[in-house]
Amino acid sequence: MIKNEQLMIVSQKQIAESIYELTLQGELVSEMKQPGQFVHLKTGDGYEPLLRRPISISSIDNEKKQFTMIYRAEGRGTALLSAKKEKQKVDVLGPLGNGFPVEAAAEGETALLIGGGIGVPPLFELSRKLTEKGVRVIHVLGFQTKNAMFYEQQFSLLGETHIATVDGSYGTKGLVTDVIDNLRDNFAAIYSCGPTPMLKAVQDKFQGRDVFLSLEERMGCGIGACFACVCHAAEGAGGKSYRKVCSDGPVFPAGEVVL
Amino acid sequence: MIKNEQLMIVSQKQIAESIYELTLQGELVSEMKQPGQFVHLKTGDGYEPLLRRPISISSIDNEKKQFTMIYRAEGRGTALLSAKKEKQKVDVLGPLGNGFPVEAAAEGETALLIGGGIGVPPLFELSRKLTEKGVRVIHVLGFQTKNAMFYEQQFSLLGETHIATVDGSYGTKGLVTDVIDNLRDNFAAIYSCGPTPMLKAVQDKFQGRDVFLSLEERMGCGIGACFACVCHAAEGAGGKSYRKVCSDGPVFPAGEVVL
Amino acid sequence: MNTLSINLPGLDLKNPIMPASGCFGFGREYSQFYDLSSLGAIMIKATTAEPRFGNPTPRVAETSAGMLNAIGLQNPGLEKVLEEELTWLEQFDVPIIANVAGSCEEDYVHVAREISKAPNVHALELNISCPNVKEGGIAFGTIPEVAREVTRKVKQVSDVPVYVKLSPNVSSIVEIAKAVESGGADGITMINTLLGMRIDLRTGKPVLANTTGGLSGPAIKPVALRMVYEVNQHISIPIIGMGGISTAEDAMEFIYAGASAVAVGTANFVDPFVCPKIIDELPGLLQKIGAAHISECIGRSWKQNEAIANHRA
Amino acid sequence: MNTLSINLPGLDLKNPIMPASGCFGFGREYSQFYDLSSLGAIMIKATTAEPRFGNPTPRVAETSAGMLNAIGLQNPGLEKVLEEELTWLEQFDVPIIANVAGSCEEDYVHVAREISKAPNVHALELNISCPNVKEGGIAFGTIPEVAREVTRKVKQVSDVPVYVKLSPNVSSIVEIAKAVESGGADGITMINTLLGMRIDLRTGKPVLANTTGGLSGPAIKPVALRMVYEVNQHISIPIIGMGGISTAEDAMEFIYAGASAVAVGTANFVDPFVCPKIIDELPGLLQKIGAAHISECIGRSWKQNEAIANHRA
Ligand SMILES: Cc1cc2nc3c(=O)[nH]c(=O)nc-3n(C[C@H](O)[C@H](O)[C@H](O)COP(=O)(O)OP(=O)(O)OC[C@H]3O[C@@H](n4cnc5c(N)ncnc54)[C@H](O)[C@@H]3O)c2cc1C
Ligand SMILES: Cc1cc2nc3c(=O)[nH]c(=O)nc-3n(C[C@H](O)[C@H](O)[C@H](O)COP(=O)(O)OP(=O)(O)OC[C@H]3O[C@@H](n4cnc5c(N)ncnc54)[C@H](O)[C@@H]3O)c2cc1C
Ligand SMILES: Cc1cc2nc3c(=O)[nH]c(=O)nc-3n(C[C@H](O)[C@H](O)[C@H](O)COP(=O)(O)O)c2cc1C
Ligand SMILES: Cc1cc2nc3c(=O)[nH]c(=O)nc-3n(C[C@H](O)[C@H](O)[C@H](O)COP(=O)(O)O)c2cc1C
Ligand code: FES
Ligand code: FES
Repeated sequence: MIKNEQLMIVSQKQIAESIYELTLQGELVSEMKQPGQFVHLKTGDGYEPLLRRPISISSIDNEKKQFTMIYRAEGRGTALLSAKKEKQKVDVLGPLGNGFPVEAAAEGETALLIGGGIGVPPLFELSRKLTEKGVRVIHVLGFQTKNAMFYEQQFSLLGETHIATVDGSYGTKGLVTDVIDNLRDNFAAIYSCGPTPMLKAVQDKFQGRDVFLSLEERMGCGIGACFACVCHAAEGAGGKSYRKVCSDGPVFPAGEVVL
Repeated sequence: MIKNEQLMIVSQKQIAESIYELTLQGELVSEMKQPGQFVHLKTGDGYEPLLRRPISISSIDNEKKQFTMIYRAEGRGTALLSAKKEKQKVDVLGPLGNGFPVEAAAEGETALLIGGGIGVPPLFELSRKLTEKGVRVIHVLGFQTKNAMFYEQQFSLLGETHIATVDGSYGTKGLVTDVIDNLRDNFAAIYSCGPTPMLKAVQDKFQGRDVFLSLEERMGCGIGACFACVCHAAEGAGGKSYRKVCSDGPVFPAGEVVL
Repeated sequence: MNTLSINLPGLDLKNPIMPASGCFGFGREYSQFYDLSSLGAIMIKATTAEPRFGNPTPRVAETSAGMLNAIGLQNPGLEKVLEEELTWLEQFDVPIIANVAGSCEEDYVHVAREISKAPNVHALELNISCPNVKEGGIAFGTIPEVAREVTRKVKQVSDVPVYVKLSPNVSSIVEIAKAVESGGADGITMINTLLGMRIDLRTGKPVLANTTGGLSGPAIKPVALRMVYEVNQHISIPIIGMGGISTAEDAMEFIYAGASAVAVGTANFVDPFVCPKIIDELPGLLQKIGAAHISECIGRSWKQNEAIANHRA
Repeated sequence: MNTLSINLPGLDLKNPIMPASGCFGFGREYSQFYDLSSLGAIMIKATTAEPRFGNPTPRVAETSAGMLNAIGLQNPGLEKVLEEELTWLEQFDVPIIANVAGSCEEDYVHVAREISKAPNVHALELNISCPNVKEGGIAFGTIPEVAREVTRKVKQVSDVPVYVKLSPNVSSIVEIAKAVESGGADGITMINTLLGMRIDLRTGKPVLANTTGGLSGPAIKPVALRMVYEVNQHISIPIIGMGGISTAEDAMEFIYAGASAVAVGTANFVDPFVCPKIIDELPGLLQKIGAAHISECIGRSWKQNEAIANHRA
């Protein structure tokens, strides 16, 4: 069930250039069921910024009733969020949307997780859930540059981890697709989150396979009421059929929506 | 000279119901010349609240480069101000306007200081300046109720202090005028700050005497550029001559402006 | 005694608070948060004869104390709204105000005739003011004669009272209000969004794919209030006011300005519980103001002035 | 090379930043803070033939990310402005744009003729859009033919180029812009304030003594931007844009929308140094954007779109 609650900041850390890791605690955490879901955060007190900000859940600790997000402080809302300190409260609406289906890969099988930049975070909880049930995971993570990279170690502890940086300052120089081209494994499922061109490339590359893509779109309500975040569904003539990224997604099986 | 500076909060204390005492430190303090001047404060970071808030200077410590204000947390701006803590900065524009003429009363003479509610604060620095040069001061301070009263002791240390409360919960029951009617002294100067009906009563009561009144008006710029805070001047036909409360005032000799 | 009840043409409102059209879908999402029967009414998303996909994304952008939207009247079309949405809404004890949109007069007439037959639709809201569709819409709301005519035609076919939703993007909203009143409107709802835009300096292009969009939220409240205040003094049909309402105090400002009830739009996105919160706070606010019933507050700002003016004269 | 210089009719601007009329008095107060010669130009407070006291107080009220004002064109009158204010301003190396107001055509013509003779007045800004004076003013700005006529008459007598300041409170600002262009205007300045109001729940009455006032500040920026964007595509005379500008990025958004220069109003009250700050930041912003000169940015948002459209076609 979606809840609206003031959650307490357990920790807030800068972990890379402009990248913050924020852990919150509260009852709402017990509603989090699936990796890949997100929350909608109020980052200021008054009317400025007015709208909530959608941020993915990057890990969940059900016992402690805590969850973690990783976000880039870019515009005014995320900058305000990054200025908040331990013990302060954050107004959270969530958990929202439908996440990655962990059941798409079975014990002993291999899953490929492909993340780009600020699309990397939700893959972390996914990877934890997959490895927990005995799925072998391979991570391919792309960043702009070494300074913007985060969680390499955390992902490495869970499985094979390849890094690509656009400027070549770390790992493979280039895009995640440059790494993927060299992978020879047989993947039971492919999961991806990141910029749309990347998702497109992943979809094209793994045609006919079990691919799950997490989309991003500007949001109003975050719960399915305002029609802000709509994308075209692949099926149906006339282009009138659609999906809402916030409530039908953000994760869709490849081929379900037009990228 | 008017300056714009980020001043540091030295202390912030609640001293009565909804009433706060705030002390700031910075270079700008050395520009403060006259009791009765005010500052224009930015109370939030973004555009909300948009406008600065005018608050009187209630005492100045030139040596420590500190000054104090006393204000009522009422609307959004003052509420935000009251939430600020020691070591934080406040954006101050000031000192602004023309204050009370200390020279209107000479050593050995008696001055009457009449304040109502949130008009009381600027009289405190005035009283200090007057007593410093040997003027005898009598204070008549009016409040809504005992819980909203502040600084009785501080004023008492400087001179005779009468309190009136509207609800009779402390001192004389009624308005400051009820107290004044019983004063038999000969006043070299009368200074007053408070609600307009009070100022009017003071002006009427002390006709032909040296009376100085501090006015309040909604402000835009606070420096004389926007014509928001204008009041009619007493002189001049056709009612076209005016004074700006922010830059010609806030203190005017009685009779100079239409109340 | 219910100090908040208001009777308007077709509408017996438990209280004067309702979600604004387009900001509440067809209620399903918000029913997760609270019982929709607690609302005064629900203004459902604009319905057109045929399903509409609407505009390309991005469809929203943030502005200072406001937001721009260019949804483009996306909706599942009359048939589905009747069969799926309105039927689903019947489980709640709440009157529905159906927002009717179209690109020509016949569209309005057709949708109005059909949707007004639904048992829980107690009133129509003629949306002649959507700034985000090119093929008409807005023109209906800016030309008095056109507004009157479409109102008249819809009145002829509607089974329920007709409210007309006005656009603020006009030189004289009073003129339009008078025109729709003379066309037979039972009430006015106002305001729809102000036309605005934002430009992204990184791309050099407008943020919204549709270039321009409708501005809503606290930023527009002073404009909306002024318009309600003006219109209320020139017409005798009731007004449902909206534009930036986020608190009980905001709602009361509109009622003082002359609204008989109010709608809450954008604020639902910020706080999904905003409508029930305002409903809960209103009785306390009434007490503070010293009014025994909400109806005493309608138009108080100018009626008081008028009383003063009469007194002086 | 000065990457910020802009040439407009009558105006050789060092940079495209100037304070907006009514938000900077006649410059005296701000001269305490910085050298006025650093500004692109100065738009001085509206001047009328006779001195005006303006409206009763309160004249300002705060709104979400905005403010309302109802100053009512208070000014010392033509004679004093010429003798005291403009003469005083001569010490600065900065072109003055004189804001001309009136309640009838003859007023405008008279003030324009006289004030355009002042040596440092390089252009006039015809204020046909003040929402706060009842006896005319606004009507000039909302009816195309009236706007054209007053422009034409003023052009005949003015010694300097004439810019006309447009009201946003209209159904089609493009129509008004075209009308004043055909009346001979050398440029457009836009926008003046949006008409709004606030009600004080304690008193039950409007906060402003004048009841309604003009809304300015960040809240109106999206509306102003949209109007500049629209007008720029339909006229060939330059636009000086304004409405909520508080940062260099805001200024650039207006230039992208189609403004050749911009004015900063309300933001001066919040930060008296805002104009020089924006001027200082613009070169860095140009570099970030990848433009060699500010003039390359004018209308980029729609010219780019047009280029794309042409390319596709
Ligand atoms: C489902 C989902 C999950 C996301 N998860 C993460 C995450 O885990 N970590 C992270 O850093 N970012 C994530 N994002 C992107 C994040 O929402 C934006 O970076 C953030 O909203 C920008 O806000 P701002 O205040 O920095 O920018 P501003 O420029 O102030 O934002 C202005 C408006 O645009 C919207 N906006 C701007 N950029 C984006 C964007 N890329 N996507 C959607 N809306 C945007 C904002 O929400 C706001 O309404 C996610 C987005 C979505 C849709
Ligand atoms: C010269 C001068 C000196 C002042 N000195 C003091 C002081 O020492 N202590 C103190 O508590 N108050 C003082 N005031 C009043 C103080 O400025 C207001 O209480 C304060 O601005 C209210 O802001 P808010 O955010 O609480 O209210 P809001 O309701 O959020 O204010 C909205 C707008 O109205 C203006 N406003 C509201 N009330 C007043 C008012 N009474 N006078 C002027 N503007 C107002 C605000 O400045 C703001 O622009 C003084 C006012 C003036 C003009
Ligand atoms: C995302 C969004 C969608 C809207 N869709 C509609 C609509 O379909 N029909 C309509 O009449 N108004 C629509 N509106 C306008 C609102 O109903 C309302 O008139 C306006 O937003 C002002 O109120 P607010 O400031 O409380 O949001 C929409 C507004 C928003 C923000
Ligand atoms: C207090 C105040 C006074 C104004 N006086 C005038 C005026 O005399 N003449 C005029 O043309 N515009 C006047 N304006 C309008 C501004 O010049 C400007 O067009 C408007 O405020 C929008 O810009 P902003 O949002 O940057 O303030 C005034 C605005 C304010 C806030
Ligand atoms: S954000 Fe409102 S429907 Fe998705
Ligand atoms: S507040 Fe602007 S002139 Fe006084």
